[in-house]
Amino acid sequence: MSNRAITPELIAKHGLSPEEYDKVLSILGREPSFEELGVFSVMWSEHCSYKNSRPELRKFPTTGPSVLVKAGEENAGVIDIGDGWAVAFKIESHNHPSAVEPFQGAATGVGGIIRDIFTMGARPVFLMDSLRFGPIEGDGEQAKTNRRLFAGVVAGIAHYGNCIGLPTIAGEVYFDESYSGNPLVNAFCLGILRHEQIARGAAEGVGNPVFYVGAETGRDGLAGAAFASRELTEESKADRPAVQVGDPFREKLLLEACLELLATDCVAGIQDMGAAGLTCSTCETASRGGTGVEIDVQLVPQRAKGQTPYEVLLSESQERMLVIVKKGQEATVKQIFEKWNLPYAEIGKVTDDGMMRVRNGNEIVVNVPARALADDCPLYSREAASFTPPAQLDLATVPQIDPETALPKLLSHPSIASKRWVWRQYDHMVRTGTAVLPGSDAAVFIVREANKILAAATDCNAIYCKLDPGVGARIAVAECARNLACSGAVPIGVTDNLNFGNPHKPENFYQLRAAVEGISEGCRAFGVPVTGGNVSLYNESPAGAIDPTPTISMVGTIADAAHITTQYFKQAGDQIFLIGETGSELGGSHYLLALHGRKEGAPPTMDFAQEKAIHAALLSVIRKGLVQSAHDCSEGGLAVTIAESCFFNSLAASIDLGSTNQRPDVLLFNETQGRIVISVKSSNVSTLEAELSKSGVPFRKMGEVTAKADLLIKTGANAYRWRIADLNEIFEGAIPSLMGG
Amino acid sequence: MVQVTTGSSFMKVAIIQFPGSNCDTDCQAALASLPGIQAEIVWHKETSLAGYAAVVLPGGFSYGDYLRCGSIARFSPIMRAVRAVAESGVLVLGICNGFQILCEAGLLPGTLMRNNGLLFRCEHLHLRVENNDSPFTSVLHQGQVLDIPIAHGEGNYFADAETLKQLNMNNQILVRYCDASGNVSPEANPNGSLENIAGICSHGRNVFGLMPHPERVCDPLLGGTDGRSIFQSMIEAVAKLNVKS
Amino acid sequence: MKAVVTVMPKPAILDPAGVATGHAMEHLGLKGVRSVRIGKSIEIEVDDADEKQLHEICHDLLSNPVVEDYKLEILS
Amino acid sequence: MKAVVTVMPKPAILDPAGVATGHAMEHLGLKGVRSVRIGKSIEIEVDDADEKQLHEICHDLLSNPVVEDYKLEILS
Ligand SMILES: Nc1ncnc2c1ncn2[C@@H]1O[C@H](COP(=O)(O)OP(=O)(O)O)[C@@H](O)[C@H]1O
Ligand SMILES: [Mg+2]
Repeated sequence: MSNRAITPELIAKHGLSPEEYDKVLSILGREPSFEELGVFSVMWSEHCSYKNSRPELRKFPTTGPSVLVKAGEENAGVIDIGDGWAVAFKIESHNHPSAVEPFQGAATGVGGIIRDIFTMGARPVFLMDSLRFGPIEGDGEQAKTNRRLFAGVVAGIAHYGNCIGLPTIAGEVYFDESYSGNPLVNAFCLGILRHEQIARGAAEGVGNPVFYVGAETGRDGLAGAAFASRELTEESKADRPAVQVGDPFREKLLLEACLELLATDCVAGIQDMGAAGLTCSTCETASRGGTGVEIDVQLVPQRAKGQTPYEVLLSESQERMLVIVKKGQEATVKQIFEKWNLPYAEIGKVTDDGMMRVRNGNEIVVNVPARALADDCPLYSREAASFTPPAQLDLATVPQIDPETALPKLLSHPSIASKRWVWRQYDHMVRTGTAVLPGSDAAVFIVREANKILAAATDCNAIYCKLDPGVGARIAVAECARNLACSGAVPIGVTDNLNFGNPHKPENFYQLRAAVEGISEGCRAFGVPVTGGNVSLYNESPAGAIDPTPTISMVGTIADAAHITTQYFKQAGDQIFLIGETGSELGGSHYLLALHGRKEGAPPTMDFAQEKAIHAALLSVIRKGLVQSAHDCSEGGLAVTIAESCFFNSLAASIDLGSTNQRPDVLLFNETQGRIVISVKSSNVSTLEAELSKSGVPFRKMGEVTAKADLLIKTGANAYRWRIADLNEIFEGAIPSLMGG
Repeated sequence: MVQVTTGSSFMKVAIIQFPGSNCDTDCQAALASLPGIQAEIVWHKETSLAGYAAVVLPGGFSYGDYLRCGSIARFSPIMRAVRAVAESGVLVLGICNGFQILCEAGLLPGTLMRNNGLLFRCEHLHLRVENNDSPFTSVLHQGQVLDIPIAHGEGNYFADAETLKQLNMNNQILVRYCDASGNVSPEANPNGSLENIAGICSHGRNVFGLMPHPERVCDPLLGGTDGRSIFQSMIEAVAKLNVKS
Repeated sequence: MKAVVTVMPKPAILDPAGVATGHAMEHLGLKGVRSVRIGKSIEIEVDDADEKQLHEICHDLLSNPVVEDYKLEILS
Repeated sequence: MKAVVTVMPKPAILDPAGVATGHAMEHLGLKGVRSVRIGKSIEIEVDDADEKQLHEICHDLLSNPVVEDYKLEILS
C-alpha cells in the first residue's frame, strides 16, 4: 500500500468529517491506506452517498403496478408501457463542471446520463435539458460571463447529443440573478427496452471475469465527485484540471457494443463508470451482488503514463463501462469489443468474500468490505429552518402598466422568449420519431420499434420555489402533467433533479425538505411514481445560494396518434375557450419580475383535485377529436399563452374577456394555475360545451382564431391590440439578438 | 451494366454503416416504408456491394467527424466498393454526412465547410428542385418546392469557380435552398452555401449528395412526406434499368 | 520522429470563424484588426516515417486541398 | 503586426480528434504512430497591439485555459 501518512489535513482535504473518519476506522479496524482514503472520500461524497438527502428522498412514492425497476435499485428506474415494452429514464446534473468549463461540462453531463440508460439494457431514444443561467442582458462583466456559459453549455449539449445521434426534443431555460456564477445544467435521457432485456448492475457469479471496456483511463476530473459536492468558491479555480473531456464518438461505439453484447447471453452484470469511476462501479456491483470484486489497476487500459493506483481508481475519464462476464463466454465478448474498436481488458474477477479488493500487481492497495463502503456512509438529518409562508402581494403597491406595453416586454424576457436559438442547435429529429418538435408544451416521440407514443416535458418555476418551496414544487409537478395533458398524454412517471444550496444552512435544508414533500404530494395526486433522480447541493456562488430548483421531468404515453395535440392555433374561425378559472394574484409572476423588478408575494396556489379534473376533462375532449390546439398558461399568464398559440401558423385571435372589475394587468398576466387555452372547430362548439359541462370543470368561451394582422383582447370597456407579426418577431428575436445571431 | 438480382421484385439497397453513423436505421425505416425496397445495413468493413441496386451513405458523425467531416470515413474498406459500383452506374445517395464523405472521396466535386453562422442548425426548410433529369429527382418537376429538414454544422457548399461553372452547365445542381414560395434568396440560405446549393449529382448523374434529410419526412406523423419523392425516383430509375437489361 | 502540420484555409476562402473572432478581439479593445484566420495545428509523433509518406498523409488526410493549404515541419 | 497563436489541448487532456486521426494514419500505412494532437493555429494581422494585449486575447478569447495551452509568436 502507498505509505503516505494519513494526517488530519489529508482527511479534511478528502472532505471526510472526523465522525466519518471514525466510521472508516471502525469499518476497517485499522487505519486506511491512501488509496482507501480516496475511495471512501468519493463513495461518501454527497454525489455518491446522498448522505444529506437520503432520509428525505425516502418520502417519494416509488412503487406502482407499472414499476419494473424502482428508484435507487439500479442506475435508472424502469416503467412498463405495455406489450412487453418498457422505458428507462433519468435526469442528472452537471452544474459545477459546467460552471468551470461550460462546453465540456455540459457535454459530459449528457454522456453520463446516456450511459446510465444503456447500462439498463435500454436503447436511448431521446434527451431533454433543463438549464439555468444568470441574466444575459447588458454589457456588464457578469452578463458577458453568463452569455459565455449559456453559449458554451448549449454548444456542449449539441456536440454530444448530435454526434451520438440522440434527439434533444424538449427542455427549459430560465435566466435569473441567483444563477450568476452557478449555472444549472440538468440532462435527461430516456431509453426503450423489452422487459426481458433489463440489465443489472450486480457482480453475480463467483469466479466470473470482470471486464473493463471503453476509453483508456487518464487523469480526467480527478476526484470530481468530491468536487461536485463542494461549494463553488474562488478556490475551485484551483480545481481546474478537474475537467473531463467527452468523446461522443467513443460513447456511440460503446453504446452499440454494449447493446449488442447484452443481446447475447454473456453478461452477468454491467455498470457504467460515472462519478467516482472505477471505484464506484466495482464497489456498487459487488454490493448489489452480495459478492466481492477483485481488480488489478495495472491491467486497466491507460492513456497517461505513470499514473498511480490512486489516480486510476479515482479518475473520472468518460465513456467507460465495467462488465461482469459469464465465465466461458469471454471470446464472444472480446469479439464484440473488437468489432467496435474499443479498448478492453479483463481486470479482475468476482469473489465470494464481500470485499472490494484492488491490487497494484502483487500489492493490495484497497481491501474494504464493499457493502459497508456502499451503504454505511453516515446519514445526516440536517436542521431545517422554520418557514413562514409569504404574505400575499399587496396589489396597491404595484403600479399598473398598460398591457400593450407589457405584453411585448414579457415576450422578450429571455425566460419567456422563444428558445429556438437553443433547440435549433440540437438535432431534434434524428431517430425519426419526433412528432411534436420543441416549441410546443410537451414534445411527442413515436418509438417506431415498440409502436408506442411517448410525451415528455420538464418544468420548474424557481421563483415560486424561492417564495414558497413546497408550493413551488407542487406546481412544478402539476405544470409538467398539464403540459403532457395538452399534448394528449397521460403521465406514467417522474424523475427529478433537486438543485439546492448548501444543506448545512437551515433555510436551504428546509427548501430541500419542502420540495421533496411537495413533489411527493404531486406525484401521489397524479398517481405517478418517482423513478429516480439526482441531487445537486452546494449550488452557491459568493453572492449566495441559487433559488431552489427542484426540476421535474415527466414522461407520458399517448394512446393513439390521432390524439397528438400541439399548442398552435390551426385555422381562422376556430373558437377559443379557456378551461380553468382566473384568479387575481400577481405574487411570483413574471409580470412582477420583468416589469416591476420584484420577486415577491405568495406564488399561485395549487389545488391538485381541480388540476386533475381539468387534465381529465381536457384529455377526454382531445380523445373525442374535439380539440384543435391546447396550450397551458404558465409564465406570463393568459396574454402570453394566447400570443404563443398564434405564432406558429401566423394566425391571430380576437378575444373578449367580458366585464370584470379586475385590473387589466392582473387579468392578463397573473399566473393562476390549472388554466388551458384550447381552440375548437366552430362545428364542434356545442359538443365541446356539453362535454366540458358534464365533467364539471370551469370553462368559458373567449373568442375566435382570426387571419387578421392584429391580436385583439377586450375586457369590458378596454381593448388592446398588438400586431401579431411584431409580437412574433420580438418573441423569436430576443435571445438571438442578445447572443449575436 | 447494373447487377440486380433478376426475378425478384425487390430493389436491394445497401445502407453503409460507418462507426458513428446515426441516421442508418432512420434511412432503413424510411426506405422500408416504400413498397418494393429491401434495405440492408452494410458494415463499413465489408468489401463488396454485389447485388445491391443502390447504395445510401447515411447521415451521422462518421469517426466522430473529428478531423473534418467525412475525412476519415473515406478510407473505410467499403469505400473501394462504393467507388467501384458508382463507376459502374449504380445509384449512390449520400445524405448529410454521406454527402460530406462523397466529396472527401472525390466522388462528387467541391466540399462542405462550416456553416457561415458557425452554429449547428436543425430545422425544416425549403428546397427548390432545379433539375429533374436525374435518377433522384425524376418524379419531381422543375421548380417544385419541397419541405425537407436539415441538421448539420458543416453544410456550407464550396467549389472553385470552374467547378461551379461545370456544375451549372451540366445541370448537376439538383436542389437549392429557397423560401416557401420557391425564391432562391440569401435569406433562404441556412449555411452560406455557394448559390444556395443543397445537393449536387455527379457528371454521370448516378451519384447524388444532399445536406437535407429526406428520410426524416417520409411519414405524415413526422411532419411531411416530401422526402419520399427522392427514394421514389430511385426506385423508378432502377426499375427502368431492370426493364432495359 | 516529431512533426507539426499546419493546415490553413486558402487565402481566397472566406473564414467566418476567423471573422467572428476578429470582431470579438475588437470588442475586447484591440484596435485595427485586419485579419484573423483560423486553421489547425497537428502535432504528430511517429516511430518511423519518411517525409514523402508524411506529405501524402497531409495531402490525403489532414488537409482538404479544395479549401486548405498545409505546411509540414519536421522537428526531429 | 503579424502574429501566430497555436492553441493545443493540454497534455493530460483527452484529445478525441487526435486519437481518431492517429488511428486513421495507421490505417493509411504509417507505422508506430505514438501520438497525434490537434489544436488550432490562428494567424492574426493587427494594426497595432502590444504583446501584453495579445497575451490577454490569447488567454481570454483564443484559448480555454482550463483545457488548452497557447503559444504566441510575433512575426513582425
Ligand atoms: N433547452 C431546451 N432544449 C430543448 N427545448 C427547449 C429548451 N428550452 C425550451 N425548450 C422548448 O421550448 C418550449 C417552451 O418552453 P417553456 O417556455 O419552458 O414551456 P412551458 O412554459 O410550456 O413549460 C417547449 O417546447 C420546450 O420543450
Ligand atoms: Mg406549457
